[in-house]
This record gives sequence, C-alpha cells and structure tokens, in this order.
Amino acid sequence: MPFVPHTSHDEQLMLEAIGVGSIEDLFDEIPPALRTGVLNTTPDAITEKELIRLMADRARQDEINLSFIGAGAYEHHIPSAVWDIVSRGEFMTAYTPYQAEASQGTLQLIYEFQTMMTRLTGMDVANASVYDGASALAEGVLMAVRANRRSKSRRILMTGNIHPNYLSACLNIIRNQQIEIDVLDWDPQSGLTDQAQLGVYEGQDYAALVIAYPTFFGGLEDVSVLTDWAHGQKQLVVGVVNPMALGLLQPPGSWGQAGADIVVGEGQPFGIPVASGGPYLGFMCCGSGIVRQMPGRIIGKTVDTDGKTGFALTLQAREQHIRRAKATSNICTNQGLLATAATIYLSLMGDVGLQSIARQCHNGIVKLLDGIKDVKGVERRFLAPVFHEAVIKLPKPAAQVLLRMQDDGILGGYDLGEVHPSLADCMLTNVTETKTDADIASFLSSLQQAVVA
Amino acid sequence: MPFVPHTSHDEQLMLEAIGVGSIEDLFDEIPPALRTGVLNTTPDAITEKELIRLMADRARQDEINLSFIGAGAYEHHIPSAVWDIVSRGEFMTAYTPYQAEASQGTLQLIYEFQTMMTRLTGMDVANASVYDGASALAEGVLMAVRANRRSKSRRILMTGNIHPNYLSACLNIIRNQQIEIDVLDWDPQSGLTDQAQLGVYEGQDYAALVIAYPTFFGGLEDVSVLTDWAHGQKQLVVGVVNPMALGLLQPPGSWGQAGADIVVGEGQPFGIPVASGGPYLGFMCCGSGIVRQMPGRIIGKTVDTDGKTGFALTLQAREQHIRRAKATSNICTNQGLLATAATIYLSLMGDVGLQSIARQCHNGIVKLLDGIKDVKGVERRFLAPVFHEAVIKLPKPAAQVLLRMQDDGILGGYDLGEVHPSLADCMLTNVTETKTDADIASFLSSLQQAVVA
Amino acid sequence: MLIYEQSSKGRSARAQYEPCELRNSEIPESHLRSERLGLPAVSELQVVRHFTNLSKKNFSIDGEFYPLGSCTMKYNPRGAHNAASLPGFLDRHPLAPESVSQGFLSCLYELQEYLKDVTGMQAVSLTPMAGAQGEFAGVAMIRAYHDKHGDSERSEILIPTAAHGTNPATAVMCGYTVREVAVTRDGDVDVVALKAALGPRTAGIMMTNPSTCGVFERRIEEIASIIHEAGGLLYYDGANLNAILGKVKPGDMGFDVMHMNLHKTFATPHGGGGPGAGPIGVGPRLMPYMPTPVVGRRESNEHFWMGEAEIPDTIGNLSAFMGNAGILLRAYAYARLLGNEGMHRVGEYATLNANYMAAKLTQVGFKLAYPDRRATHEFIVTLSQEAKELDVSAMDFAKRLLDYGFHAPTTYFPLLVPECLLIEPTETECREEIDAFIRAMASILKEAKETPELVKTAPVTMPVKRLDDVKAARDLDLVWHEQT
Amino acid sequence: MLIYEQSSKGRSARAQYEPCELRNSEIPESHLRSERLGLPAVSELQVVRHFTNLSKKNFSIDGEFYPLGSCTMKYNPRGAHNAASLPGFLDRHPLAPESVSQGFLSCLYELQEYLKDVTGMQAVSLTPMAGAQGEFAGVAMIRAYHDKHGDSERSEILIPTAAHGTNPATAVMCGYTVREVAVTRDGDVDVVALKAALGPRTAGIMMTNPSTCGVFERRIEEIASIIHEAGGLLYYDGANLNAILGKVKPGDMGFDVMHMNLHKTFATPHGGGGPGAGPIGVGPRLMPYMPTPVVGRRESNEHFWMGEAEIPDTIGNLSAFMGNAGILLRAYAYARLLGNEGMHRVGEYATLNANYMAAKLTQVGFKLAYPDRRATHEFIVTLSQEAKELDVSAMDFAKRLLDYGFHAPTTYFPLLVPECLLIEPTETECREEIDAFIRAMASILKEAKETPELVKTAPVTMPVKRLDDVKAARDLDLVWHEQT
Ligand SMILES: Cc1ncc(COP(=O)(O)O)c(C=O)c1O
Ligand SMILES: Cc1ncc(COP(=O)(O)O)c(C=O)c1O
Repeated sequence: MPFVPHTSHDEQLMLEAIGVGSIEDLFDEIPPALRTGVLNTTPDAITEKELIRLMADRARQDEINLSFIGAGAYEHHIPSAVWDIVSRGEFMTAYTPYQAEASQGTLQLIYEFQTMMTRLTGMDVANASVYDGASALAEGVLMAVRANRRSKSRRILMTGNIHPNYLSACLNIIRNQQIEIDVLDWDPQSGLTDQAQLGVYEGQDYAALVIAYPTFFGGLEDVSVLTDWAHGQKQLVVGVVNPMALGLLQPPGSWGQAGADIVVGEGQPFGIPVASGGPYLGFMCCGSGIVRQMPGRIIGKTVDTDGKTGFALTLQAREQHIRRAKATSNICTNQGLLATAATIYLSLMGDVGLQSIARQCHNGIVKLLDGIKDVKGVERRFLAPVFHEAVIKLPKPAAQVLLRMQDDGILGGYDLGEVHPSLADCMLTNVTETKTDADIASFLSSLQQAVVA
Repeated sequence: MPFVPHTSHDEQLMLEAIGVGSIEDLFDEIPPALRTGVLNTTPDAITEKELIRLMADRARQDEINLSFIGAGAYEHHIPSAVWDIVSRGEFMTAYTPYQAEASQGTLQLIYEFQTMMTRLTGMDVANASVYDGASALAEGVLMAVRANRRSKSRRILMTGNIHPNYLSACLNIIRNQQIEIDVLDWDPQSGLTDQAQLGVYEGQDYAALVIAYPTFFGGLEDVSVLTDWAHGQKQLVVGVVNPMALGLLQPPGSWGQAGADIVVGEGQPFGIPVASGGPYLGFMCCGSGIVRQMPGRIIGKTVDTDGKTGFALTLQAREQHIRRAKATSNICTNQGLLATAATIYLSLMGDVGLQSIARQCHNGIVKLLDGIKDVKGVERRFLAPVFHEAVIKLPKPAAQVLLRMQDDGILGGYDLGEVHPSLADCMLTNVTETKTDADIASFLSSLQQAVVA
Repeated sequence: MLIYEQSSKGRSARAQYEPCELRNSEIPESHLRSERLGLPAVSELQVVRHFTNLSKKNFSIDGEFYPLGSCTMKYNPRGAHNAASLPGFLDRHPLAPESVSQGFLSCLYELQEYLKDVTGMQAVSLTPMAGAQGEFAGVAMIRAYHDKHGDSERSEILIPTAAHGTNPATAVMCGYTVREVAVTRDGDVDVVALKAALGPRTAGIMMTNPSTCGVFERRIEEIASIIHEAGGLLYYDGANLNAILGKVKPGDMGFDVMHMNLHKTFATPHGGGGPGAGPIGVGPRLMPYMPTPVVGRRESNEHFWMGEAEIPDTIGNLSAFMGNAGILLRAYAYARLLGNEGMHRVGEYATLNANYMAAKLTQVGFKLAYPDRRATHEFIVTLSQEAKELDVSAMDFAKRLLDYGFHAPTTYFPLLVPECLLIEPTETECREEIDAFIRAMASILKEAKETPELVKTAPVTMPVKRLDDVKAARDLDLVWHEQT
Repeated sequence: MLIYEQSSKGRSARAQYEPCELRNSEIPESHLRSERLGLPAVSELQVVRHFTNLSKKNFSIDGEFYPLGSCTMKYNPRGAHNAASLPGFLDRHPLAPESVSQGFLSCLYELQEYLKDVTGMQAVSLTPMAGAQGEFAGVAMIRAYHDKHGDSERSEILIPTAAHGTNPATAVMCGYTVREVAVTRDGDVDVVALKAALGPRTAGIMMTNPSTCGVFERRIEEIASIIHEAGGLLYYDGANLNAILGKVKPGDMGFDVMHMNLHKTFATPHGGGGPGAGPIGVGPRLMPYMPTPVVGRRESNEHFWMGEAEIPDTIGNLSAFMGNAGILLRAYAYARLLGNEGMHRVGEYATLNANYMAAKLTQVGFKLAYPDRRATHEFIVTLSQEAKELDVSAMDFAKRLLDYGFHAPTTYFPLLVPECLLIEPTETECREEIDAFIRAMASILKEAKETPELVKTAPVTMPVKRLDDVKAARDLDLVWHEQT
C-alpha cells in the first residue's frame, strides 16, 4: 500500500493493544449509514514510474518556445541554487514554526525576508507573506480601512488601470464587509490615471487611495503627485507594486512627501516560476505605526534563556488562532516556501544584480517597442513611459494575431480584448531579461507575418 | 567575478597582510617566461541564465522518444527520492571521508551499501566502488592473479561473449603487467560458451575463469558447470554480473558447489541514469579470505572513545595513499555518489520491488521476442534463454533497419555489426520495466516497416 | 549570523546577472530610484552555505516524526513534487491559451473529479489557496445563496467552541457575526445548546467532523436536519478529512459546502508555513455560486476554463489567476499514486495509528481528554493534573519532546481543553516510530516527576534554548538594521 | 541505526514498483534465485528520513569551510549540476547514434578545446574517470611511445618523494618500477639527486607543479630538458592545476602529458569520494597514443567519435563507454560560467587566499614547512614542535577543528613533512571565512598549551567522538549481519 508502512504483523499488534478486532471496529461510532466510502471515479493506483511518464507527457503537451505574456506573471531567470535549497526537506516539509526552537531555520530566514522587503519598498515592516498579489491587495484595502486614524470611512479610491483580476478578486473578498471601492478613470491617451478627475473626489471621505505601479498596462503613474494628493485628503496610500520594478524605480516609501503607507504586491518575479499562476507570493509592508493592523505572520527577533539571539512568531494576538473572530484576517497557511525562494533569490542578486535585471527588462521592452515601428499597422497604444510591459495596437483583433504567432511557437502577449472590450485590437506584451535580441527579432518577424496574414 | 568573493578592499587588506604589492607578486617564483597564461580559444563568460538556455537547447537536440538500446547501460525507473537526496549538498559536495567523525553520513551509508551488495551477490564483502563495470573487470582480473593461492599463473580464461568494451578495457588496463587473457569461443547457435572446448584448457595453469552473466548477448551461461570446472582446475571464478538480473537469477555466491570467488559488475541499473555512459558504479565483491587483495575503499564498523558505534575507512594499508607502489590499485577518487544513489534505490525497492522489476524486465523481452515472430524475415538469433536483452536477426544490415526506426523516434537496439562483423545483420535489443505494452507494440510496428522499407 | 552580517560591499554572485546600464530609456529621472536597494552583497557560495545551514535548524517531516495535531504532517511523496516541477508545468504561463494548456487542464479536471468522488459533493472548484480561503469561499457562497433567495436577515454563523480560529475569522470576513455553540463533555456538539442558538438569524453552521476534539460528531445527521430545517446551510471544515478519507463522505453527512486542505489530506508539502491549497466542494444548493475558475470538459474532450459566463452567479475569482496550481498538480499526482484502494487506506491507518497511540499513552500514565471515545486520526492528551501537581505544563512537555528528537504535538488547541496536546500521527508513520514517541513521552513523564527542572528548562539540544516570546512582542525587532 | 535495523518483513515502498510474476518465462528453474535478496523492507518515508538524516552527519562544501589540501574543495556551482541533469542529457544512451548526439558531443568537443587552451597541450582525451586513471593513461602512453620507438629498456619512472600515492601506484600498474627522487629543504626537486637517478632505464618522470609541498618547482625548465635529453618523458600530475589556472600552462613547462582533475580545478562536486573526471592532455610526442574515444569535428561542423580507426596507436578504451560524461558536462558548464577572464582569476585568488592564510597563521604562532617560499594555492603547517613539546599532534589539531565547525586540512601528507597539515583554502572562500579559520587555529594552539586534553580528546561535538581505527582494521566488520 503506497505510503502506509503497516505490515500485517504491525496491524495485529496494534489492534490488540487497542483491544479491537479489526480496523473497521475503530469506526464504530460513525453511524453505519454514513460508512459507505465507495469510490466510483477514482482510478486504480499507478506507480511513480507511470505517474512521471503520464505527467511528463502532459507537461510536454503544454511546452511552448517563447512567451511574451506578462500581465501579472513574469518569466525571469531562476538561479539553480534557489530551488535546490528550497526543495530541501527541511524547508519544504516543515510547517508553520509554532515550535520556534525547532524552526530557527525558517524563522531566521523570514526575518531576513522581512528585512529585504522593507528595504526594497522603503517601508518599516513586512509580513511573512499572504497568498498572492491579488489577495494581498484585498488585505491591504481591509487593513487601510482599519488603520486610517484620520478617517472612519469605508470607502476606497483605486486607480482603474490596476490589474483587472486584482480588482475583481479584491471586490470579491471585501464584498461583505460594507466597503466600497470607487475606481478612477484612466486617460485613453496615456493609459495613466486621469488626474483631472481628482477634483471630483476632493473633500470626500475615503480611507485610502490605491495606486498600481507599474499599471496593468505597464505604465508609470506619477505616484508622487497621487500620493501627496491622497495624503492631503487624509487618505492612506496603498501601493500595489511589481517588486522587480523597484530595482529601477522609486520605492513606495519615497513617493511624494511622506511615502506610501501600505505596500502590497506579487513577489513571483523573485525566483518563482510562472507555473500556471501559483503558488506565488503575496507580500505586505507598512509603516511601523500600523503594524498591528497588518494581517499574516510576522517574525521577531528575541533571545533565549541564555540571552542568545533567536527568532519567533510575534504579534500573534492579531491572528486568527489567538484572536478568532476579532483577528485581522482569517489567513493561516500562507506562502512561506515562496518567501524562502524569494529570500534566496534576492541574496544571490544583491543590489547590483537586481538593478541590472530590472534595467535589462526595461531595455528589452524599449528595444521591442522600437522594433514595432517597422511593422506596418502596428503601434504603441499608450504614450506613458513603461517598465517592462506595454500595450501594442494591432491592425486587427489581437486574438487573430496571437493565434497566428502561436504557429511559430510564440505567445506574443495577452489579448486585452478579454478584459477591456475597447482594447480588443491590443495586446499586452512583456519582455524580461530572459529574452535575447534574437528572441525579440523572432517576435518581430512573427508579428510582421501575423499582421499581414 | 564568478565565484570569487573578493572585494577590492579584501584584496588590499590581504596583500598588505602578506606584504606584497600585487597578486602578480605572489607568482614571482615562477620563471617569467612561463607566466604567459594568455587564453586563446576560451570564450567570454556567460551567465547561468545563458548557460541553462544553451545547454537546454543542446540537451533537447538529443532527446528521443523510445530507446531499446541496452548493451551495458539500462534505462530503469529512478524513484524521485533517489536524486533528491543524493543531490543534497551534504552528500554531493563532501569528499572522501578522511575525517570519519565529520563523515558518518557517507560512511554509514557505504557500510549499508556494502551489506546490500554482498547480499545480492551472495558474497562476504564488497568495496565502496570502482569506476565502472569495465574497470571493475580489470581490477577483478588483477585481483584474481594476486589472490589465487593455488596458482602463481598470470594467465586468465575469459568467456568470449562478454561485453566487447569490457574485454578491450580490461586488456588495455592490464596490458603492461604481463598478464595474458585467453578468450573462450561461443557457440554460434546458442551464443553461450562452447563447453566442448574446455577440455583443451584442462590441466593448464590459469589464475581464474571470468564468466559474464548474462552475456553480452543477454544469454544465461550454465554458470554452475563453468564454476565447478574452473574450481576443479584450481582457478578462481570471477563473475561479471548485471546486478539487476540477480533479482531473478542465481547469485554468484551460489554458483556451482563453492560459488564464485570474485564478483564484479556495473551498478548503473540501480538508480543511475544512462547519461551517456557515466558516472556509473563499478562494484566488487569477494570472499572474506581475500579481502586484503581487493582494491578500493572499504568501510568498517568500529567504536568511538565512548564505545559508541561509528564507521571508518579501514584496511587502508592496501591503498595507494598508504602503500604507494605496493598498493592493490592506483584508484583514489571513486564513484561514491553513485553508491549513494544505489543504496537509496535498493532501500526503496526491497526484495519484493527488485524482484518485481527484474521479472518485469524479463517479461518484457519475452513479449517482444514473441512479437517478432510475426515480423517477416526477423528472428531471434540465439537459442539460449535470456534475462532482458536478446539478439535479433534482420533480413538486412542492422544499420539500415535502425536508421529507419529512428525516423519513428525509436532507437531499436545496438547494431552488432560494430563489434562482431559476423553479426552485421543483428541488433541487440533490450526491454526494461520502463517499456509498456504500447511501447513494445510501437517497436514492433516500426520494425515491421523498417524491414520492408 | 544573518546573511546581512556576511555582506561586504562590492561582493556579488556574478554568474547570476550581467551588469547592465539603461539604454535609450524614456523613464523620467523623477521615477528612477535614488536609494540603495539594501540587499546583502554576498557570493554564491555564501548564499548556498548560509541557507543550507539555516535549513538544518528546522525540524521537518523528512527528518523527524511531526505529530502536529490538526495539521496532518504526513509523508510528502518526492515523486509528486518532481512531477509537478516538470519544465512544461513550471514554464506554463497562467494566461496561456487553452490550446496550449490541455496537459495542465486535464490534470486539474481529473483532480476535480476525484475530489468529488471522495467527498460526495456535486462539484469542486480548485481555486482557493489554502483552507482559510476555502472557508471564505464557502461562507461567501452561503451568503450569496441567502441573498439570492432574498433571505438577507440571516446574519449569524454558528460555530462550535472547539473550532479552529479560521472559522470565526472567516465568518466575520464574510460579514457574519459568530455565535459559539458549546461542546459536551464527550466532545460532541451540544445539540440542546445548538437548538437554543438557532433562529431566523442563522445563516449556517461551520463544523469539522471529526472535530478538533479528535472525535467523530455522532449526531451529525440530526444536526444537519435541524440546521436545514431552520433554513441554514452546513459548512464542512475539511482540515480533518484525512480521518475519514475513503470511509465516510461529507456529502453524505448532509453538508452543503466544504473545503479540503490538500496540503494535509493530499500530502502536499507544508513548506514551512505554506503554500497549501483549499479546494471547495459543493452540494446542489451552492453549485451556482462556486468561485471561478473551474475546469470544464467539452464533448470533444477538450478542457476549458469556466468563468462568469458559465457560472453567472459565481462569487468570483479570489486570486490573480487560478490559485496554487502547482500544489494542485502535486495533489493530483498523490491521488494517482494512491488510487482507489490506497485512498481507502488513508483513513483506516491514520485512525489505527491514533487509537494505538492513545491506548499506549493511557497505559503509560497519560490522561485523554475524551477517554470514552474512539480516537479518530488524532486525539487529545490533557496534562492539567501534571500542571497542577508538578508545575510542568503542556508547553514544557512539548519543548522537552524536541530534545528527544520529536516535533511537539499541537499545544493548547482546542482552547476548551486545558493544558492539552493534540496528537496526530498520520498513516505514514510506522509502528516503531510511534513506539519510540510513546517511550519518549513516558520518559518525560518520569522526568516531570523526578527532575522537573529538566522538563521546564527544555529544550537543551536545539540551536537555541527556550525563547522569550514576551520580549519578541514587547521589544519589537522585525527587521535588521545596520549597526552604525 | 542502520536502514536494516528499521526493516520489517512485509513493509515496502509500494509506489515504486508493481508486484509482478514471471509470464511465459523460458528460464530454466536452475537459474532462478532461491535465496532472499536480503534488502531491507522499509517504507518510502523511512528511506527519505533515514538518508536525509544520514546526510546531516556529513561536513561538506555546502555547509562548511573544507580546506583539504591537494583536493581543491571549492564551490560547486548548482547551475552546472542542473545543466548537466537536464533530461536530454540524463536519458541519452551512451551508444546512441551520432545523429542524435550532436548536442552532447558539441559540449564535449568544446570542453576539449578549452582544456587544450588552459594547459597548452596539443590534444585532449576526456575519457579517464578520475585523476588516477588519467595518470594511468598518461604513463601507459609513455610506455607505448617507448615501445613504438623500440626503446623497451626503459623500465623506471622517477617520482619525487613528495608525490601523491597514486603516482607510484600508477607507475607500477603500467609495469614500471619506481625510483624516488629526493626533495630539497626548500621543497624543490633535488636536481643533483635527479641527475644521479637518471639513466638509460629512465622512461620518464611524474611531477606535480606546484608540488604537494605547496611550492612551485622553480627549476622545472631545467628538469624538463634534463629528462628530455636523457630520452625520458615528463608526466604532469594536474591535481594542483588550480594554483596556476590562467597563469601558467603545463605545456609551456615542457610536459609531454598530463591529467586534469576536473572535480578539483573545474569545480565538479566530489560526491563524498567521487565521481571525478581525469581528462588527459598531450603534447605532440604522445598524440598518437591517446585513449579513446575522443570527440572530433568534421568540416561540416558535425561531431563524431574518434576511435581506433582514427587513432590507430591508441592505448585504447579504459571504460565501458566514454568515461564520466556527466562530470564532463558539469566541467563544461563551469568553464562557460568562468569564461576567459574568470579562468585567469582562479589561480590568482586561490594563491592570494593561501598566502594570506599562511602569513596570518605564521603571525599567530604556527610554523610553515617552507617559510622562505611563496605559498601557491596551498601550503604546509608543521606541528612537530607542538607534538614534541605539548604531545598534541597534527591529528589532534585536525579533530579539534571539527569542533570549531571547520573541516580539517589534509593531515600527514606529504609524507616527508612530519606532523603536517596541508591547507588549501581555494579561491571561492571569502576573507571572513578564512579569518574565522585562523582564529580557530589560534584558539586551538592556545588550548594545546593550556588545556591539551581538550584538543587530544576532540572532537566532542560530532555525531561520534574519536573513532578507533585500529579496532576497525583488527576486528573487521564490513557488512551487517542480523542478530539471531
Ligand atoms: C481545523 C482547521 N481548520 C482550518 C484550518 C485552516 O487551513 P489553512 O491553514 O490551510 O488555511 C486549519 C489549519 O491549520 C485547521 O487545522
Ligand atoms: C596530487 C594528487 N595527485 C593525484 C590524485 C589522484 O586523483 P584522483 O583522486 O582524481 O584519482 C590526487 C587526488 O586526490 C592528488 O591530490
């Protein structure tokens, strides 16, 4: 029996020790009518050999040559050391470090993770992860409502060029807590938030302004202006950032006069494969004044009875296992292993490495955007500067162009028609450091063919 | 600089501590004429990202669908646990356990390996590995010459149906030690050693008889008859075995009246990928009476100063680092990590598992051989029973047939014309448990097409 | 030593990146970062060595028996991990077109089918990213159901006092107030109290069965009909599904919706705190509200994503993409490895191990919280007597177990049992390991009587001695700051 | 506890095989095994836990500084390991046709080119499976050369006393007798003694340069011409190539043949004792005798195997296939990661680290075996004074270092220096690590003077205390036997 080590001798001994005649007897408190347990569609067991072959076949079915899809999940080089270490049983098969003394590995590592995330974002504190970027946004919104001491409002302003899936997930998660989100329009020329409309919201009571940076379209908002405006309105500022971009761009802690108050985002670019969307790494950072409003596990440094440094879960009184109905969130199992991957990734990169990767990403999209100038009927849709992703306008429905490019083994981008009907002739295309000049050339020639086909 | 951690500050401090002005000064004892060091063809560094892409492209180039080549390297299922554990830094990046107290992991594991190998082969003792099966044969021959107390002969008899590469490597390694090898003929009908010729060698002085089991052609010699004959001639018996076959077949320790004296072979089938031929796992076992003639590392159980059990290198007086010119062999670095893999593999398999795998292999070749009966012009070449590999006679040169099968993504077997011109219309085909009934059917239909094409 | 403390300006892991300057950038100066990134500057060897050595400071399933009650710390097959880590799976973009996603989608579709089969539910959505998000989805669906039926007076969720903290926290996130329901001395829900709590405000109940008291709720059918009659719905917290896998189906008990912790019952690694996956299964009432996406299959055998178009009343997506896909693949692999027959054995042998352990621990002098009940896959030992008489607490026992090379059971949960250890051996541990644990427990009990200081100052063999939690919370030190 | 001691009849890792009976077998009964196989019967979890925990009892590069002289224990890039472990490489059969082997062959061909470049040799054969087999190949080629030239009187190989044991053992395997040549007090080969040893019997000399005394052989050019004039050939033991990589080429020194330990200089993992790879490089004289196979490239850029047809005077194949292919791929990956520039730095920084360490250790009171010489990539500390005066031996120092968390240097080698430690830090260790080692050494020296028992009874922090080697050899216990 796979994974069950009991010999019939063991079973006999154990039943005797318990004083029952059969395993069935151990279920005798369960109403007989319920003890059916017949499985109808579950197939017979296969061996690991068969499993690996089966799944290798399926995995191979889905392989493609080159992908330029980003849209919230970015293909970066993952150093071999990252998963070689993450996959060590000691990290992979441990659980939440409830017994701190037997979990110093995980605990110290997360303390290091917290340090790295605060430095990258320019914030004071970080938690040990939430599920993903979208759920981090929802938690960030709930947190902002709790944390704003200058406003009791349950209304939130949000830039409309945020990832549509983030917006919907956020709405779905906060729906029943009587929180309202007003979404700002974006300017059809630049793709950035139309600042003219801010006047409309002036003087109204909002708990926070949420700003995506870069935007879903890849563009760079004028975050300092927005931050200062929001602070002037007694709102908190919640930044939703791609942390890889912070290798190149202003950290939220430096936005405007006072910096953002809460920063959330998706840590996937840090050593985590795109892998169909998860497991990823939602992260949250904030100023130290509101740390008790932040959900999720937090690790603190302390000492043992000999005065030696050690690490432990702290501020547990915010969490569901202590605070129950009054907790900051219901989150329990989080994405610890992915935080492990990110910590190792960031250690390998260091400042120069991460900065270089971020620059390479940017140089790549610049090169690609330069290249499309030569493709007839194709142009850049928005004017705003971008980080590593941009919207490309096509002379026909994006779906058609993308399907054609697929024949060359290329996923050219994300069909924006799926989320913004007005952009049905646009695709969102991303370049990271994994794309060589030759890859960009392949993209361009495939695109060229696809638009004339 | 990849892998060199020195900052310029470090370098400065270190040079000062040494009292020199530059790194170049540290080379000042080297005649200036020699200090050229210009590299002409070594290319510029690439990053790990570029490396992985480059090598992934090359690896993909060599991928094939189905391989039925065996001929000394066998594709078996390797449980995931094997290399997940073997690749742990503690096993992979340690070296020879010279400091026993800091190497108990490796040492205990090899003690377990030695135990497993002796049990499988039915012998008393085993070493901790030599390079591969072929070099194990050479060491086995040299050992037999040293170990035979009843004969001072430097002549060896060897069955001629041994792997031709083993024979040549053996000859190449022993060449300069005045040892002669007489090779026995094989019967063209059965592929087995022609026992009629034994009479010719009767009464002559040979140090040992070497028997391959299974033979290169996959067949099963009558090892007991051969063993008893050799012992009657005061020869030692050296068995060259595929250890996977011992899951099904008589262990050398049980051959004839007294059993083989020395057993060598290739441990690759135990959890080691075919991987272009190495690193593999040469193994050697023998009776306890001649252990001091066995080369290679050997681990023994002992106690520490508290009387606690521990493990250490032992009988080092046989080895080059102690005995130098008088050592049993020059081997130093061996194939320890592969012994690690084999030990984990065998632990996972257990008796029932290994037996089942061996049976599945055998059932597979039986099925395939049954299938070729329906392919016109194709037949089994030899009559002797086989383990998991057999010679198939084709109606045209094997090279042609194999090339044609390659178009279907199938490597149908090994072209025997490359080593036995008389068998140029034959291929050596292997089936292991990795081949499903559907795979065998694909083989047969491809073969069918190839012979008519 | 922290990785930061090994940092040295100018050092780097140079094989991992190419130094790069901006080329033709259009980004305005004002956007460009002027601050240091603040990451450590270390070599690749330093990184590998540091994190390898950190890992050695962890207990884990791969190294130690880990009977953490309610967490189902069982063997995580390496084959499942490797199968899910195949390049084709790791490189698949979440927004890749369906035409190049059939391999992945077929695994998910089949997993949905297996989960329906083992739970007796009508449909499954795999998207929740852990148990708690599964709970959220489930209660949000209950709410959507009542809203749809114009039944918006219902504002309360009933929760037995033994419940896990996620249950009440979830109810609140869904806008409900929580009404706790007492548990009898036998560990069953107090049906009298339940009836008293029930009313027009009742939206539903959240229950675990077996409960976190480690016993099976014997009157579950009765409870289900009481709740249903009152117009409420039943949520099943599947954290303890391992106890009954292949024996009893929550759907048969009358539950309307449930989550499964795949990282428990389906043996995906816990990762030092996550990730997990918390798929939900629903009965007929709640099918229209399932969170998206769900994987569908056409007549042509092609698989596709079902979203709002196909499930118009969905509570919607809960993550950026489809949840913890990689964990789902591991669970799929596990299900295939177990197969039909193996699935049945999980519950059986998990139960055998727990009852054996409970019996043996009783023999050596421990007190069970529910001595008259069968243990399910887990059971509770209470040390209140030891705490009172010997001043040795459940926490002391837990810490001392670490010195014996065992991870401690869950401590002080459920909250209603004083000084308790919730012990869950799981089916993948062998008798010898369990016997060794029992010997350790017996030995600690002896120490508690003879040399209590030994127990109270434990652990002594870990990288650190007992840590000061109070200081951790009082003198908050959450990030490293350079000494200046 | 041994894996065997955890065995229980009837237990198994059932996901790993399908129980199977023979079907239509033609194998005669007499061939079928009647004995038990005698493997342990354990579960998959038991296996994973046992070997994971065993691994924790090892020191390794990934965990500890490991300055094992002559062994070049430097960082083994994980990227090289993973690149070589790609499925296409692992699944390639050694006898696969060249047409489906171009990816693999191109890596090997390029590696040959790089190795020629860094050694200054004319051709390279990658096939030897470790240094010692490289030595064998080299000396066998020297013999083949003399034989070919009808020069079969030459029956002696000269070897400096400092040489590694593999050198004399190899010479004997090639049918030569060994003549040892003394080393001066400065660590150089004694040229007067060398000349005296030289004669018509001399087939050649085997030398390491830098030698295992950790110094560069300053008169190497003179030695080369003396040997060549006498009709002998020069073998270069490349174990210490790391010292001069990118700085000096053995080919320029006048060597005719050499091996490279790729598991040292090219950073492939040592695997707890192997595998390694010992490619040989040859000058013009010995090119015709290279071991097969060698990888060739056609005008068409196609790669192919060169065997006896192309190299008719070859000493032949030395392994079943082509040697340790997977190690060669790792070395290829490493060479690409280092590149031209990086290759130069290896020798430089390995030398910097060693000289720094030697200087610092001298400062804290240790005695160098060759104080007037530059250290190369390694150097020797002699503790004969401490052994005499304090009765604390080099072995005691070595064992005590383990307690400080460092692997010990090589002890008692080379044999000519009493009570010695041969210390090789390698270029991949950072200054802080080296400083920590120096502090540990200083501290042990203090202990040796003040509390010698502490040093003599070390280690105390390892899984076992000092082991009884004598008992291991006297009461031979090499395999486990069931207690009955
Ligand atoms: C009884 C119970 N319910 C719910 C949960 C929450 O599940 P998760 O941690 O996957 O969010 C847990 C997990 O620890 C649990 O034990
Ligand atoms: C100087 C010297 N020569 C030769 C060798 C033998 O090399 P290998 O162990 O690779 O066979 C070694 C290895 O330890 C060595 O240090």
